[in-house]
Amino acid sequence: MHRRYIIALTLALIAAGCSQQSSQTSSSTSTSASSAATSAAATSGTTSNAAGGTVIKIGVDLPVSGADASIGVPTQYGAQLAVKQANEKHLVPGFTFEADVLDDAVNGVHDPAQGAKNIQSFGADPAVLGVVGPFNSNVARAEIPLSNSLQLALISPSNTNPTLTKGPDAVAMRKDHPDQIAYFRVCTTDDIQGPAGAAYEYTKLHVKNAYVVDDNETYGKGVADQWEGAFKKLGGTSLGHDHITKGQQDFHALLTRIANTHPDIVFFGGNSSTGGGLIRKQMPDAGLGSVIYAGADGISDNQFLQDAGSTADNVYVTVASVNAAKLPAAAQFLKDYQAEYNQPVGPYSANAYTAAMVMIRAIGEAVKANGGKAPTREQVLAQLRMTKDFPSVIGTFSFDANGDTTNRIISIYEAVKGKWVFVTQQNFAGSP
Amino acid sequence: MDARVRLPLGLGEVAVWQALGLLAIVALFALYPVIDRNIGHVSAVADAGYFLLLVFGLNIVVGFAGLLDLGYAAFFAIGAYTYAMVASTQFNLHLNFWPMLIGSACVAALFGVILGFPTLRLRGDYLAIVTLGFGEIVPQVFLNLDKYTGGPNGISNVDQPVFFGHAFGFNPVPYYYLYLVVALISLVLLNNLRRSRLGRAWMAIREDELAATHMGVNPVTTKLLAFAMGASFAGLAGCIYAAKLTLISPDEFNFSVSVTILSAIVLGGMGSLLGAFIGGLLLALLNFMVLPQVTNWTHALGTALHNEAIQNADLHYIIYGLILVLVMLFRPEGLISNASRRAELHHGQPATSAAAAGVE
Amino acid sequence: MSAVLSLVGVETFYGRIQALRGISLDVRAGEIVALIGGNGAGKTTTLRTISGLVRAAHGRITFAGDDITHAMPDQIVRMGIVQAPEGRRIFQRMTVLENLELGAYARADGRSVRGDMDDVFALFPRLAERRSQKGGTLSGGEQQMLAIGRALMARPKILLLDEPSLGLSPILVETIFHVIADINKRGVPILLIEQNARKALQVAARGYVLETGTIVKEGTAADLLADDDVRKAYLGED
Amino acid sequence: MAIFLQQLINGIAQGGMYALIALGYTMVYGIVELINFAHGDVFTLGSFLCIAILALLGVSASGQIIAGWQGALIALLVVVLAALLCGVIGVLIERFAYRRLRNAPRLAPLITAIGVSFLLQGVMRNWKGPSEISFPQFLPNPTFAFGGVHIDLRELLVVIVSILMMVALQFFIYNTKLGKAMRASAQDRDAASLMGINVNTTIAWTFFIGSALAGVAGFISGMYFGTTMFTNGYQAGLKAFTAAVLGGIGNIAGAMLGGFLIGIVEAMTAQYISDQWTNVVVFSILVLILVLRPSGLLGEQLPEKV
Repeated sequence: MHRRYIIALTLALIAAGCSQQSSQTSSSTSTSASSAATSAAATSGTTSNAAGGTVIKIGVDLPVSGADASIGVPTQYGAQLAVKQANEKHLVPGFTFEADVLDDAVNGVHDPAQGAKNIQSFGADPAVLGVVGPFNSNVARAEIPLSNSLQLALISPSNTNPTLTKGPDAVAMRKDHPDQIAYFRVCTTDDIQGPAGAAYEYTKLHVKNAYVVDDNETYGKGVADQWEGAFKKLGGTSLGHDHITKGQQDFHALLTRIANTHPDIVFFGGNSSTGGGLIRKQMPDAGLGSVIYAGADGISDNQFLQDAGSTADNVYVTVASVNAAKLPAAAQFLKDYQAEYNQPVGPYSANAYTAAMVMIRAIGEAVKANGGKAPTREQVLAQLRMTKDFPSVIGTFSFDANGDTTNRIISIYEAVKGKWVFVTQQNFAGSP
Repeated sequence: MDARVRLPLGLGEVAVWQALGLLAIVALFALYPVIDRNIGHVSAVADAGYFLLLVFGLNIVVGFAGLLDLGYAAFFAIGAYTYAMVASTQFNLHLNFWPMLIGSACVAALFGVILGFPTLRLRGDYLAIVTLGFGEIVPQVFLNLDKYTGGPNGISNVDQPVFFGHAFGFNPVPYYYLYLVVALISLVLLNNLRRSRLGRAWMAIREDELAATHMGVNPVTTKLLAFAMGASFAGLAGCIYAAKLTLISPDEFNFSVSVTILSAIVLGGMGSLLGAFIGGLLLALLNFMVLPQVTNWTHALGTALHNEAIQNADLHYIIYGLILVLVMLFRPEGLISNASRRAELHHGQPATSAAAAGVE
Repeated sequence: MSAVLSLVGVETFYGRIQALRGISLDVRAGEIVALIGGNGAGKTTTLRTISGLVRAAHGRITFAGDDITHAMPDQIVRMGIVQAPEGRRIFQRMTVLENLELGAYARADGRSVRGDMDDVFALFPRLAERRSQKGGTLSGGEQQMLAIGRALMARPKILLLDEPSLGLSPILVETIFHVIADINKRGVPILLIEQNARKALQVAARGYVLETGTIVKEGTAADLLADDDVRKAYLGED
Repeated sequence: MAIFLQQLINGIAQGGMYALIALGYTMVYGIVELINFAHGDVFTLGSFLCIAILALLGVSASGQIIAGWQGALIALLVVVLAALLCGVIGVLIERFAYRRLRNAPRLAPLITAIGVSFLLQGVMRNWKGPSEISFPQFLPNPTFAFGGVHIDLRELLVVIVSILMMVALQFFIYNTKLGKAMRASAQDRDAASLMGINVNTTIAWTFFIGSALAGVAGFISGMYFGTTMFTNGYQAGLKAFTAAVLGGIGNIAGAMLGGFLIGIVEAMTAQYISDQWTNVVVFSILVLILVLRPSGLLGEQLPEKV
């Protein structure tokens, strides 16, 4: 008897699954292999302004839950604000934009496989003409081959690992369409960010002996290696270099080992979600409380401040972008953002806004070139590749042949008693 | 009255309505990508394929042979990494997918034997704990050997299959059919295996190892064959999984994967192939389709009500946990179980201890 | 004489398998009652049902006039119905002393426990020698002594003994039966299950014969010893 | 040498926490032969409860230090309340999720335990969000240095509290009536019933004590690390479970020994091998111990229960 019941139940469930899916046009159909995997809190929000016309979707793939949320959500808001304004200003007449947000964090930490699944989801939706994201470089490594194969434009607000666009790895990731890059970014790279941080800390903070720790991810290890190389070139000494494990909570043993080498500075390559704040928090326990702690943009968020608590002091970070507050062009953006979300911008909000705006502009150009009809993804990409001297809230820039921005500005911030304080910013526009 | 038909491929004799039902289910699965034109849905249902293969494989180890394995995801990882390492830019080897489908299964089977060997003397919970240990060690080793495995970034750019000149690409439909074909072959294979000499030996070991040994069953080869064959299914699943996603990372193979596979088997009904199939399908649908929707619904509800708490609510864990608890409480023997087994399991009264069962 | 313990129409199931099919029996004040029968006849199940370890699906069990059919095992012990179970079931990883202390677990009068322990040691001098040894290290006979001694520590109002002589040497069997008779002389009624039906009926006043969950014969021990069927089936005589 | 001693202190501090959690695993396994996968989450819930209780008392994560007897009193109040609440939660879990399944097939309660674990994680995730949350460190933390080795009050607290708890537990198990009832029920549940022991109540008490100890561990872990997260119980639970197995599951002293050993092995691996290999080393030890000596370091070699 119950066998029949179960078969019926199975069929009903399949049917239910289908109908739920179709009633939720913007929802994610993919999840991670992990049972515990969830698309989390802020996922799958759809921003639309009923301005009429054909709907064009801009995918947004960011980590917007868990420890990554404190940096991911303000970034998401930047992209959503651009979409909202594009609709209000009718930037592309006859078309309405929608931001389709998917979370690439699993259990609160960015996850490459989840990112890849998200891009496949976007790829499956013909209304998606481009994607803003991802946030993390290891997620980008997973997504770039996909976006290249699908010829679906991918613009990252924040990926800083240089190998994503340059060198043999980058070439390998474009294997389906080697000459038609589909991945762009609006921030500069770690081969600039790492050395810029090292130079600041070596010359301005007068530290000579460093201990380097990283989370062994594309971004974390990459920026740590860049920083360490530059630091040594300047004359500094690297006392050691260790990798930590994602999900680790106890760093006392590692910090005791570090303390035994008596460093002036501990550099962490990684994110707050992979342990950046916890290490700082436990440093005093090992007698490293007065040692300078430095990192890059991965820990330049509120989650770091919260995790580190009272030890969020004497910490220096670099951010691979301008401080929008210092740019006249960004004043209106900052005001609009504040009005919309009632909170200050995150370090990459302006970048995401810019990434979405660049995308919208390219779509607009493609529509024009297509005689007012909805363009193909290839047509959008063709326009993106031609982006030149685009005036944006983070300065005027072009995309080079690799998809990198010509805008190479590094900002430096310091955590002072639990708050990020802008210190300085440097333009490396001339560097290779 | 009850007309019966004999199914082909040794699937046995069933009532007509059951045969028709089976046919309808197979037809539904075969036609699904035609019925549902949404590529995203097809992709999600295709992903249920690798999960089903994993359930089938673990069912050999846990269901047939009664060896409690809490680290089965390790073999899934081994299968996926095997293919990813030899068919990607990692070492610039680009071995063909089809032979590697068998190759990954063989490598996983080999590791099934290697990891199974030290556990031969162990029983019950001890075996479970050792396998749990392996399940923790294997992904961690993949994570740490970053020179070969890409570390936490995993291996991207994994080659996709090409079938007689037709590239699978990122279209989920061919993967869907690949899973369907492999799963159907597996089902027929397992069904025959269960009633083979080896299958009977597994069940004899499961019921009473000592008695089985006296009856001439060699426990060493019987158990190792269970580990090897179980692992080979995980190898198959890992290979297709890596090819479909074009990327693998060590996080994909953690304890919760092992646990979800195991709960599918227990939920379906231990030792029953139909149970494993139904349990696997239900949990796959639950985890890949239904529960992710719940998050979207609560989010939408929260947005509509302007309630941030509801908007950020994540009921996935809670609902999933509740389902596991409630099903076990009310059907501890699983959804599908034969009558004799049920009778045997329901004797327990509040004051009777496990030892009392030995009295009857 | 009225019954201290009485079972009326007790039926017990393990799952769908019926182990007891309507058992009715009495144990009266001061007497030893033997329950004999083959393997799987339901002897142990009868004792387990009385002790509340399994529930009777039908029927009624009363003790000194109180209905205990639905009482919990610990309540039943507190009322004075104490069982030394089959296979001794002593606590292997606890000392002889601790085992005896646990025997007195349900008693409220903590002060007299020490004295009772001395009584047990007087009854079984071997246990006194091994008082701080772990239960698991005792020999089979010593374990049986401990099991009985432990039951006595509860100051039973009725004692249920399940196969006390199983697996013991002939000399030890003699000892155990002496002790059983001895305990009974102090006024404790005993319900005794024995493979060794002859011995059991020799010490008992009355007996019941159990077959496949039903009582097929009852009577005085002497009558049963003389019964042809009983002699054939349980006393090994042709 | 100083560095070795320093790492030893780190290991003992971390190990003390594992040991406290391991006690719950080992007690529950001893009495109902269930790997209580939800136990690690009860530990995390303990940290969460402490944060909530502290908030009620007006102590937030802002970094205020409450010195002297006031601080000590608050700490005591919080730890006692958290332990009681965790204990009650443990009893409820046993009552509603496990008791019905005491005689069911072995895998059923295991799956239920995993279900409860997901449920607790889900509740904590929705309660405090899915990221690291701060644990108020309201006690002063003076450091004592001697001979190049330093130990701070928090580390000292972890070690003292865990050892105190274990000594108390050991005393309780061997010298009280309830403790003896627990040991008896663990060895033979039916025989225990025949002694007049209420086995259900005894099992409930076992869950209460085990979970309360997890609550204490939740407090000292929060004090020690300063943060917690809803998923922490998973790793900590696995390590603690490893500790219980290492010491000999079902054995109280073994769980303590195992906990300290695992903590020390972790610290030494981080110092002398590499931080990223600690998990592999710990779980390899688990596998080796079980394969070579399944009864653990202190467990008695008894015939296997089938």
